[in-house]
Amino acid sequence: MTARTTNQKAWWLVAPVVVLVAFNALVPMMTVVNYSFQETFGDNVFFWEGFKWYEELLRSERFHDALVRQLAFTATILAIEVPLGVAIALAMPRRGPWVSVCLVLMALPLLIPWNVVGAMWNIFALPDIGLLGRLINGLGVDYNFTQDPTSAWVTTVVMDVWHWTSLVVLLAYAGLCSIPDAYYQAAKIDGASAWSVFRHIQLPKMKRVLTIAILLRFMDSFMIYTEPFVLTGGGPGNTTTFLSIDLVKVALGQFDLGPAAAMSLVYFMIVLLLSWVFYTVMMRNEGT
Amino acid sequence: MRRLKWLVPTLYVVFLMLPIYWLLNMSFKTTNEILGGFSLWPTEFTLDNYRKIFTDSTWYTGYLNSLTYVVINTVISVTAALPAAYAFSRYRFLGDKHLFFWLLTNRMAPPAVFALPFFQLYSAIGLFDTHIAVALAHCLFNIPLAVWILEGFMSSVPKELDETAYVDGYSFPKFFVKIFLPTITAGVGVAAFFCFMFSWVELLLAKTLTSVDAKPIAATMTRTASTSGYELGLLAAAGTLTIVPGAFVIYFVRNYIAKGFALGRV
Amino acid sequence: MLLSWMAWTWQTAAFFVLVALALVAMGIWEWRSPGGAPRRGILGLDTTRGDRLFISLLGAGFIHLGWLAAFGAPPWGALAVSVLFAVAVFRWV
Amino acid sequence: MARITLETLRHSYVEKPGSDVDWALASLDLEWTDGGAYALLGPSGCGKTTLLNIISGLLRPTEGRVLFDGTDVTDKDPVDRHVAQVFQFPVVYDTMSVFDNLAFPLRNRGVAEPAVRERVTEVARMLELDGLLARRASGLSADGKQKISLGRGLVRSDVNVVMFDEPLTVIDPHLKWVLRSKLKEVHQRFGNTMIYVTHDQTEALTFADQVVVMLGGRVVQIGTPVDLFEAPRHTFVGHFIGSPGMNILPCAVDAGKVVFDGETVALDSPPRAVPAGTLELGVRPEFVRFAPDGIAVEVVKVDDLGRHQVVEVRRGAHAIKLIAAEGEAIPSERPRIAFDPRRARVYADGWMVEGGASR
Amino acid sequence: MTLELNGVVKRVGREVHIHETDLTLEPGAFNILLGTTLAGKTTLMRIMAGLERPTAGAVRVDGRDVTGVPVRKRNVSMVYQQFINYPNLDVFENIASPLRVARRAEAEVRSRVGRVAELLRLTPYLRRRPAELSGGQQQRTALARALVKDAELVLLDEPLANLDYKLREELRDELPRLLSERGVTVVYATSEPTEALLLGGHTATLHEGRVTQHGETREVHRAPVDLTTARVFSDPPLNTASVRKAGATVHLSDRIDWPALGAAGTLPDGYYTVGIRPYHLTPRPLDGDAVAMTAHVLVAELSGSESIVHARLGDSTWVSQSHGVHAVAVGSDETFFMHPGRCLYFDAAGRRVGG
Repeated sequence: MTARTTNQKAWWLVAPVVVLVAFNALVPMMTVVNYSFQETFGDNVFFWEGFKWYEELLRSERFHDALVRQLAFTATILAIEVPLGVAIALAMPRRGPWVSVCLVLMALPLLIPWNVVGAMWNIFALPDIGLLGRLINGLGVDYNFTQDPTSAWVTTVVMDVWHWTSLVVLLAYAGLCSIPDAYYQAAKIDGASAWSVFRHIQLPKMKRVLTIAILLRFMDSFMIYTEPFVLTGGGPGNTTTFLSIDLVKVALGQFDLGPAAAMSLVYFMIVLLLSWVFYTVMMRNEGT
Repeated sequence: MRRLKWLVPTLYVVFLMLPIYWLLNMSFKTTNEILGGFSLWPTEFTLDNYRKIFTDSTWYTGYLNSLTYVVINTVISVTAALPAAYAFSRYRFLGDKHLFFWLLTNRMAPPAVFALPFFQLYSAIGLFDTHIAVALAHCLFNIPLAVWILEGFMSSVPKELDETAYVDGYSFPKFFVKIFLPTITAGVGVAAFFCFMFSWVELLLAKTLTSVDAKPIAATMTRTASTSGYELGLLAAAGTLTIVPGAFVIYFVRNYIAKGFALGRV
Repeated sequence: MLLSWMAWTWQTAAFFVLVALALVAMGIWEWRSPGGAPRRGILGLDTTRGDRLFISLLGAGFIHLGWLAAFGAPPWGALAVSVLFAVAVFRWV
Repeated sequence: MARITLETLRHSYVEKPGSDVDWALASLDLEWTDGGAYALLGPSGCGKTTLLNIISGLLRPTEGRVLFDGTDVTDKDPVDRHVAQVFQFPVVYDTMSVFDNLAFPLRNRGVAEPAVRERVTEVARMLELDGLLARRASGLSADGKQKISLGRGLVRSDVNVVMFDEPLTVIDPHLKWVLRSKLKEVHQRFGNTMIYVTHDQTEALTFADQVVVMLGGRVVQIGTPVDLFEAPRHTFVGHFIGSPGMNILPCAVDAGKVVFDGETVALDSPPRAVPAGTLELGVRPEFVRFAPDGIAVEVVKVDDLGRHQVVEVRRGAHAIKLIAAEGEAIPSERPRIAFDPRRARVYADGWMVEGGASR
Repeated sequence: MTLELNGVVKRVGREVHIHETDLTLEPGAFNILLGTTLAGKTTLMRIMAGLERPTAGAVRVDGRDVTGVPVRKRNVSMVYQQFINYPNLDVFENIASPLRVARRAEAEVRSRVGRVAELLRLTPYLRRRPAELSGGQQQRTALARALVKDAELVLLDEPLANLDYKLREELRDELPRLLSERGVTVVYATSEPTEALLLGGHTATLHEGRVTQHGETREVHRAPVDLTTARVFSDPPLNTASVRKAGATVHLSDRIDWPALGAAGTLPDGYYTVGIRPYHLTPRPLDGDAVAMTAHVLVAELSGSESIVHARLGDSTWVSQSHGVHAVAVGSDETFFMHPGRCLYFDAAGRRVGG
């Protein structure tokens, strides 16, 4: 009798959530769709443009550049944060007084408002008065994230790693804690190597939580706005102008609502597709 | 090698603490000292920056505004999510799986552009620049998260517990409040923590939906940064203070965080 | 509540009404014959008819984008391809 | 395969054990011969799993030594002890096929692939897993998974000892006896030394040649199943093994005579002297019968189990259970019972008192 | 109280969990539902409790149709196989909870909880949380909560299955005593025939969603109406074989036969299925009619006070059950005695025939 029972009245229990979320999600979503087919010059005056914005967008250099930049950024931070987070989780003690201390300290970056994160890193990395900037320049490396594109990029990535790796650590650690001792004991007796233990016991047990971690990080990094905006303002040049920053430039800077809306929707679809594919592939062999 | 295992988390924590230390360091310096040169710790230790924040109402109301809408949001999110999570964990109903997935997709839309309709929506219903507006808007991503975390905790409670209560004569609301909620307090704690956290750290929507009366601290900071030039010490002090509430909250749920994730259903 | 700021056009309204009708239709279908006809299709995925609708819609979106990038407006060709795609999805996936 | 010797073994999970209760395992000396089948039987918390983990090397004893064939292995890791262990809950490597799961312990030790193949096939056939070898282990039922765990324990031929920690807990009751007998068969086939930990009397008695009954970190009796049934050395053994368990009645010993509630009970081997401590008379329900010249009792309850009847009678404040044959008439008028003089025994402070007179 | 099921059917999707069933519980007595896992015991019980609604048919209490009445409006109590207690309440409040819901006076709650706790030997643990108790104590708490309510119908769904066998023995002894004193109607689901026999009362045997027989427990065990019931009510499994009756002899094979005693005596010649209970196939003869046969020992199982031997006879495996713990050499040939007068015979349709 483990199966959930069918009961359509359950909709009443879900109704408040549906109403609240639909209100916040559907109305703006529909509005953005409406924008994306029209041209506006303010004052709520709109002109039908059909698929023009989509057509222009899909053929524009700027869009391709921003997309490539965004994909590169997301891929980079995933490639760093996931293995790093897993490695740290593996090295954490399973029990003992240090666990809570570690967890609390590690969760701190997650709790800092995003613009404070940006500001903090700005101060931290400034070449003249920042600890990091001074340190790197002291090592003889020419580093200035406000002028040098490479420095800016690296700083943005390091900031994101600083900000979000802890989430992966927390999730991976939770997965590791759910492995019963018997598995480790059996592996010991079977003579498994440390790699085998990781590959065949720890990794499979972390699969579920890692899926969540990767999905969350993927979605959030695709939408990243506040931190890099505060840190670099998208510059120097356009080197750290990721999707959202670009969108704001278009939508608010130039007040081109139509193209910005079309762009948002295309991005939304890309995220939806990638998330769905990833989710489906990861969960394919679960349970059967 | 096993001996050195503790080094990995230690180094990581040190890495995490460095920027925070620098922020703290700055917050105790005078503007002159900050701009005057580089020092690893404040030579002219001062609390002026903090004093300013606690006495100047444009500053401290920012904190109060933020705390107000975060708390309202946490309450709304968890309250609405509780029955929904119960439904997902106990019943099958038309479209349940797709509803769940739809809830999760609400993290996928780029907030930068969606902020504009949000602004118009909340202006249209006359809630612009109120705490409740931000609190409601943050439900967009917090409710799905809360549903998801709570559902995991609820599914680990056997269905037979509900039935035993009904057999004993409890009505559903009474059972839910008296028996079920206390059973999943840890889950409620974890869900509340995450709602608090994401509402606290979010700026874009909060900034868009407020101007004066409900302006969050984070927005006060960005505006100060642009108007008063480089008052870095003050900014650092304000930044440091934004970390405090989060640290406070996490201390209470530290033992359940790991568990909260492990239980969640994908 | 004033709706003018939502910038409605009859085309987009029609589109949303169609999507809503599709959802209602799926609901009625599910009500009439519950279970969602789960199966494992050619992609090796376990899908119900709700999943298949989702795949069709998402696919249609991308077909339209591809068409616009390649041939430009109007996207009638894309619409035709999307319908074919949807039929294929409901048949085999 | 090896002879296993445990020398004055003690273990405590407490940092600085003081009183008796701190010891999960009180001083223990044991010698197990090569190729035997042993069971550790006792209620939960009696120290049997602790003992098992000490032998396998997952736990280091606080005091004492573990010897395999006379060699001290106390400080060796499980890998170097060449032991195999099956746990209470199935441990399978989800990412691997059933075949790879079974081959895992062999491959880790560099066994050549043809030998691996041969050995895995043999074990799989015995556990009736041969049809599933290509399947992924994660998709199997709990039964199937536990069979894999068993298989991994049995697949190595060079092990000193194979240990089972309540391996049938998750198995469906209707399949239990199948696996129980399979294990017995495996033992006879491979001749490994095997140690089986359980709280289930049927599993222990069925599997083992020698059963070690434990209580509170101590061994109370080591013996064959027949010994444990017919001559329990401790009232706990009498109570724990058998259903219903042994009747335990207060008694007195006076001048070579055993007296229960004012009635003299005839015993073949009564204690010679009056033993010290609380005295009890222990007799299994199977060895109590209605007899016209016995002790007067009243019948409280009769449970007809079809194959026999369990009768509860009362003498004063003492309840006594006895077993009557199928269809046997239960006397209603002044029933009297008698104890089998060969099987009734006197216990002092729980321990059996050796009889003096020969039969 | 009387509880009746009239033509109750339960379908979930296309699967039938309960086929059309009529069942009247014996009021004020132990009613046992005996069957293997998935036989439908739990479903039937949940329908009786009102936790599930039958697809068709009616549930009547004292003649009144209560089919749609939700469980909390009925006067029932239930105990599950898992140890279900309210984790946030201590043992006292756990037991008291049905009384609290019914808004009984504090003094009454105290005295009633005290009494039940005393009966179930929970008094020392009243201030503990369920998580701090052993399995046996947790299940006692659940039982106490079911008892304190004074429900007319007490439903016990394999309440002892998850306990160690010694504890199970103890509670099994106590249960009928505790419940029969109150004169409530009890429904007790179990998958173990021995447990059913120990509890006595009335038994309904279930197989694949059908009630195959309902009657006094010993009677159902002694005289099953068909082969299915006999199988359900036999542990270790019933020995069955195809036999041919010719005149005064029953032939199992060319070489093995026995006189047509007992039930076989009145049967016309022909083919039958014989059912021999494991305890009627013994290493020592039980009576003078015993027929000796030699079989090859495959497995010997020793429970604490019984020996169960699986042996090969011809091309089928038979099970023998006997008293005491005997050392039997696996692989040897042993002599077993079967008792022709005690065999059961079934016709081609599976109905029991003869005597």
